Amino acid sequence: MNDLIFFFNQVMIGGVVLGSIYALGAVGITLIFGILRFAHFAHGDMMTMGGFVAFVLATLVAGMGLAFPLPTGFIVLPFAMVIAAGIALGIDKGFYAPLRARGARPVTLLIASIGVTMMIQGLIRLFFGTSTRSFFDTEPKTLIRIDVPIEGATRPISFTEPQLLLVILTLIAVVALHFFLTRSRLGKGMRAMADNPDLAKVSGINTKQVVRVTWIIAGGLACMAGTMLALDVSLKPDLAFNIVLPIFAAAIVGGLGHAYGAIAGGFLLGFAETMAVFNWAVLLRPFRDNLPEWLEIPSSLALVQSEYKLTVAFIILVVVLLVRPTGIFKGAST
Amino acid sequence: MAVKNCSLSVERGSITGLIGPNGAGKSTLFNMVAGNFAPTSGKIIFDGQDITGLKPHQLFKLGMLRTFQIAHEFSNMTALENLMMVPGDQPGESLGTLWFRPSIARAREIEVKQKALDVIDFLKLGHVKDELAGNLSGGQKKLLELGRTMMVDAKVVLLDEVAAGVNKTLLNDLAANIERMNSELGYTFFVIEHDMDLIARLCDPVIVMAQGEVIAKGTMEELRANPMIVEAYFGGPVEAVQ
Amino acid sequence: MTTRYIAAFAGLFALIVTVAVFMGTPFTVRLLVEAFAFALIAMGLNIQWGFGGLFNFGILGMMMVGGFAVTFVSFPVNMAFWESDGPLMLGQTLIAALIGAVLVFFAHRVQRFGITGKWRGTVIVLAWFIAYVIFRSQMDPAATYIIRESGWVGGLGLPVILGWAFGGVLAAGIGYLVGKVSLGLRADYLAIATIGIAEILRAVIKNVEWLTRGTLTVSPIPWPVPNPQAWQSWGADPTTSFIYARAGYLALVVAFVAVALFLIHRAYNAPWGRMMRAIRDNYIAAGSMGKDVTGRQLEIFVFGSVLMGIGGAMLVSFVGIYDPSSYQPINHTFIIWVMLIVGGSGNNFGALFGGIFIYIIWMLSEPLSQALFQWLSMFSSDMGWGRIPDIESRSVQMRVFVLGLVITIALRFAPKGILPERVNRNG
Amino acid sequence: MSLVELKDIKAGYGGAPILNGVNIAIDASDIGVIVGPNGAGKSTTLKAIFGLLTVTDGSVTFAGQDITNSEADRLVPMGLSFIPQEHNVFTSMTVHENLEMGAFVRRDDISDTLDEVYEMFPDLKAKRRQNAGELSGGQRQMVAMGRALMSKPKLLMLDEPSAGLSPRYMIEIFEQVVKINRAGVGILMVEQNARQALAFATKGFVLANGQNRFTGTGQELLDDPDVAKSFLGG
Repeated sequence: MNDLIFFFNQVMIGGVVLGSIYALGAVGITLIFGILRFAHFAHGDMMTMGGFVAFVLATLVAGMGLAFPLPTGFIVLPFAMVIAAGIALGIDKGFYAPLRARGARPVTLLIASIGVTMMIQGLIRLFFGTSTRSFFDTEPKTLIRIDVPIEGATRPISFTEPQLLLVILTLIAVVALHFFLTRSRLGKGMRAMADNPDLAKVSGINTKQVVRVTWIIAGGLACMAGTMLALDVSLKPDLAFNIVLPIFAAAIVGGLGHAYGAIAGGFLLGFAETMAVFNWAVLLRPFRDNLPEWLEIPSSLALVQSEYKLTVAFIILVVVLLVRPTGIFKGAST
Repeated sequence: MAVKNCSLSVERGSITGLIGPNGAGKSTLFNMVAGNFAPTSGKIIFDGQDITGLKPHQLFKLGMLRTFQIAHEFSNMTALENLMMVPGDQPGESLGTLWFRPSIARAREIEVKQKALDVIDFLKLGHVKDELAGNLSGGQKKLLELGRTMMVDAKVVLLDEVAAGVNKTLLNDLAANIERMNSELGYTFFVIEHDMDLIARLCDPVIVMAQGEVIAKGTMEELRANPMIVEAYFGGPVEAVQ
Repeated sequence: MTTRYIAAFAGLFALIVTVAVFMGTPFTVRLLVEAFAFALIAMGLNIQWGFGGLFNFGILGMMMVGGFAVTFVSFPVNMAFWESDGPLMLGQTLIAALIGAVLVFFAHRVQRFGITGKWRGTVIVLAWFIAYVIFRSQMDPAATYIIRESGWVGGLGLPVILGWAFGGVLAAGIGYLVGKVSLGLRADYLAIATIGIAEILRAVIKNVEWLTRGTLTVSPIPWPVPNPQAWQSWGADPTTSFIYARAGYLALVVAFVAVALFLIHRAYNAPWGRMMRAIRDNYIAAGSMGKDVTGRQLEIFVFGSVLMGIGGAMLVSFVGIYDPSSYQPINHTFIIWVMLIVGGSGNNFGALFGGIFIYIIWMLSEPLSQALFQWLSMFSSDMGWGRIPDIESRSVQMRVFVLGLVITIALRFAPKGILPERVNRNG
Repeated sequence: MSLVELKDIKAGYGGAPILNGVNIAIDASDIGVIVGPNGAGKSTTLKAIFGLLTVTDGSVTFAGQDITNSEADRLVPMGLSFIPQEHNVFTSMTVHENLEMGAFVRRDDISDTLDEVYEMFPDLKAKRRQNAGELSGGQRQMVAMGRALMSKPKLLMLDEPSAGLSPRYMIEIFEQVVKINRAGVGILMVEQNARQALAFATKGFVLANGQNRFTGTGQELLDDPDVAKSFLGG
């Protein structure tokens, strides 16, 4: 029984947490792709930047001696999101808007976003150095343990408070975005622009406003994703750059432009990664005594070595691109 | 499914028209014949050879060429280059020849250029020959499309709404040229068109499609006399609204 | 237009002379060797992107493959490996891989036996899984054995130039496979797919310790021309020996670049280049005009990859060490894009210029930003605010920032680059 | 005072100017039709009115107000509406949502206008929940017209509404244009099917090389032997 709980903690919880992170990042990428028609590579570093903004705020708040029942990083999140949205608007105004005004192609914007990635990375390391930081230097990270009321189970199901908050927040964010896009006037205007920018303009939709709203939402979501990721693990300058590709993979697997698809893609990749590196021998061990002599369970039955964990996402990405490039949800439109 | 149970034939040396209401499946049919996508079932025979599922570039080698309803110009190349790229037997397209026997490539290039200049003159596009094709007007792009078909000696040319966006005076020139290519050079044309004057002038026979099926075939006079087709396709005269 | 070329290259020459005056000749020659190798890679990207419009963000993978190739070919033979059971076990692994490949091959053709749709998909997935298990069952013990008995497989001890050529060939092979699977994708998807494949390659090369020694690194890798030690044994003093040796290396690299430039330029200004631009502009129309779009795109992708592989190999044998973990997207993929965009995509001389120019900027930005930070730090301590903590590591990060700034500014103010693509106005 | 008036418009996409002094005046009761050879600047004229390219010289006035180089999101509330030639529906949105987008600038109740449009194009009502991308060319043109009418325009501009349509649909579209005009909406359209369009035009403009060549009523142009010879194909 303990082996099963171990499996649950490792694969199920691990997968949900990882999947939520991927989904939260992928929602932003999907949105930008839908409206502005380009793969915004700098989204990963906007996440990292959002994490650092929240970190600075949390440090300030902690410096004032305030204490909350929830992690301080989570409490300051709304404020950090506002700041991050502002920065996102600034980035657009400074680097992307002039290119769009000239009618640049999506690939040009993608290359520009790589320039932005490098600038954000440089600045973060310039100001914060290269060291790893934690939101929980001054307060404890609450661990939630649930005992399983089954005989023979001594291990509890365990996860942390930030992980729980992360999953809840992800679901809220994605559902809210979906309703915004399908029900609200502005949301429909955004979809119209995603569909046909010229016609949207001709219809009198203020496309500049739509773009602004897109960046506000994307910046806010990136900040949320970065902060929650930093709360779950720790804060470092290459926090999200390392996972920006799996996040793209999640967005593409789920179908670009599709808010719910981001969740599906994120969770699919999250589970795929945790399952691929899980040592399945653990689950076979209870049957050790019932097996015939010649069949010996190897000590490691993981599908791939843990060094290749991120590679799993890339392989799924490449396979999905080849077999079904529109993603499992047939995306490309919200 | 845009096209179903569709059987038709185009005779060698004819100018066959294809008309029908919007959504009848004409363009889908063209795209299948031209190899842009394969039919789910059925066969396409060209000159006695089964060409079902062949790629466009393979069909080009067999002598089939098409134009596009919405002009597909090479926008970052000059009008002249747009034509020069068309001929198939260009040794200069192989790296080996270029690097090791460049003189062969050069000799052929002179011929290709002369041919392209002739076509440009014919289309009265001489003043924009060095302009990027992307900067041409919609109608000029359509002319360029037609010009490409003149760059090679194709057996069959599929014309997808050449008249749309081309003014009538120029269209008369084009029609005359199509007729000349047909009678003197033996080109076969298969034409989708909504301009009934042009169809009436050029095409015999005319095939009518509706809802993915062929519903009639005959000369233009025969079709105009068919009340069912008049109802489904031609409608009443526009003067009626005045 | 010609004045623009003269001005650009004269400016570049002046910059190089200035660098030589301030940083010394040995440093400058080293800088130029690497700059020309990067220029060769930028020319490879120009073929793929500038001519063909193919979005390759997996340059890093091609460079790594080239580096591996030259390491494997030119490093001395490891007798411990050849005398052990290692070769035999690798042979078995190869057989296992072949069995797996055959299995997968037939699984992809099961529709001949009337298995279609979902069942065919299931069979294919199953076949891949079984092939993977068969392969791993032979590979894992072989890898463990080789690492235990002989460290790694070692090299072949062949001439370095052969290694460079093999780098080109291997990169061509990888380029062919990458192109074969991903060239049908739209531009931005292709970018993501190539990054993904490059990252897979990177993870594999980093972790197959038996073949590449992984993070343990391989050195010293021999030079194709006499190295400084050789010159010293012939009586040169250390500084001169470095200049002579590196100048020899530079001559070789420049010769390669010149030949490549000549060949590419001839191809580009011929019907070949015209056809490629046509495919880039509108592949549907190009297909209908008789051009084999898939085949030609593959040709161009492989052609570009060859140059990237050779460039990657040149860089590795020059530094003499193969360290898979030193490959980073920023230094090996993004910087090449900066070079091409700033130099002028679609223009071979633009790629050459951009490659050399940006590499010099990149290398100079380190000492320059360090100097700047030292000065700032002194200023702040003079003002009584104390020194800036860890200025060394922080100032290095400015390089990345500067690179990002350069590319965004270039895109905004000179989107076609310093030497833009030329329109062929007379056929 | 004309509803819309163009005075000596010069405009282009940055390179050589495409319009070199175009004069057009349309009243609310007019159906104006612009014809001319390829590259004459017909579509460009419509785009210039709608602020989709930069007017370098001359002025555009609408109902007495200067609207030269105004952005579309200001023009639509004023009562201008434009139907581009291609890509004129939101393919991933339903017919109903397409119409809603046409009324994007309106803050009042749009249900009456919706009913009017559905009455005008009964085909669309049946397909209101369908994505516009799934419709045939003629039906799309109807969605496009419906969308343009949702903003309750005073002036409707159409760029080759009959391009790619069968004669039957062409007649239907032209009939609707006339009907819309009778309801008090000024019409300005570009057409290649010049004879048919000029037949019901109250004002015709022949452009060539970015300049007015002939101006008159539709019938006058049809009767003019020079126009017929040079521009209507004899």
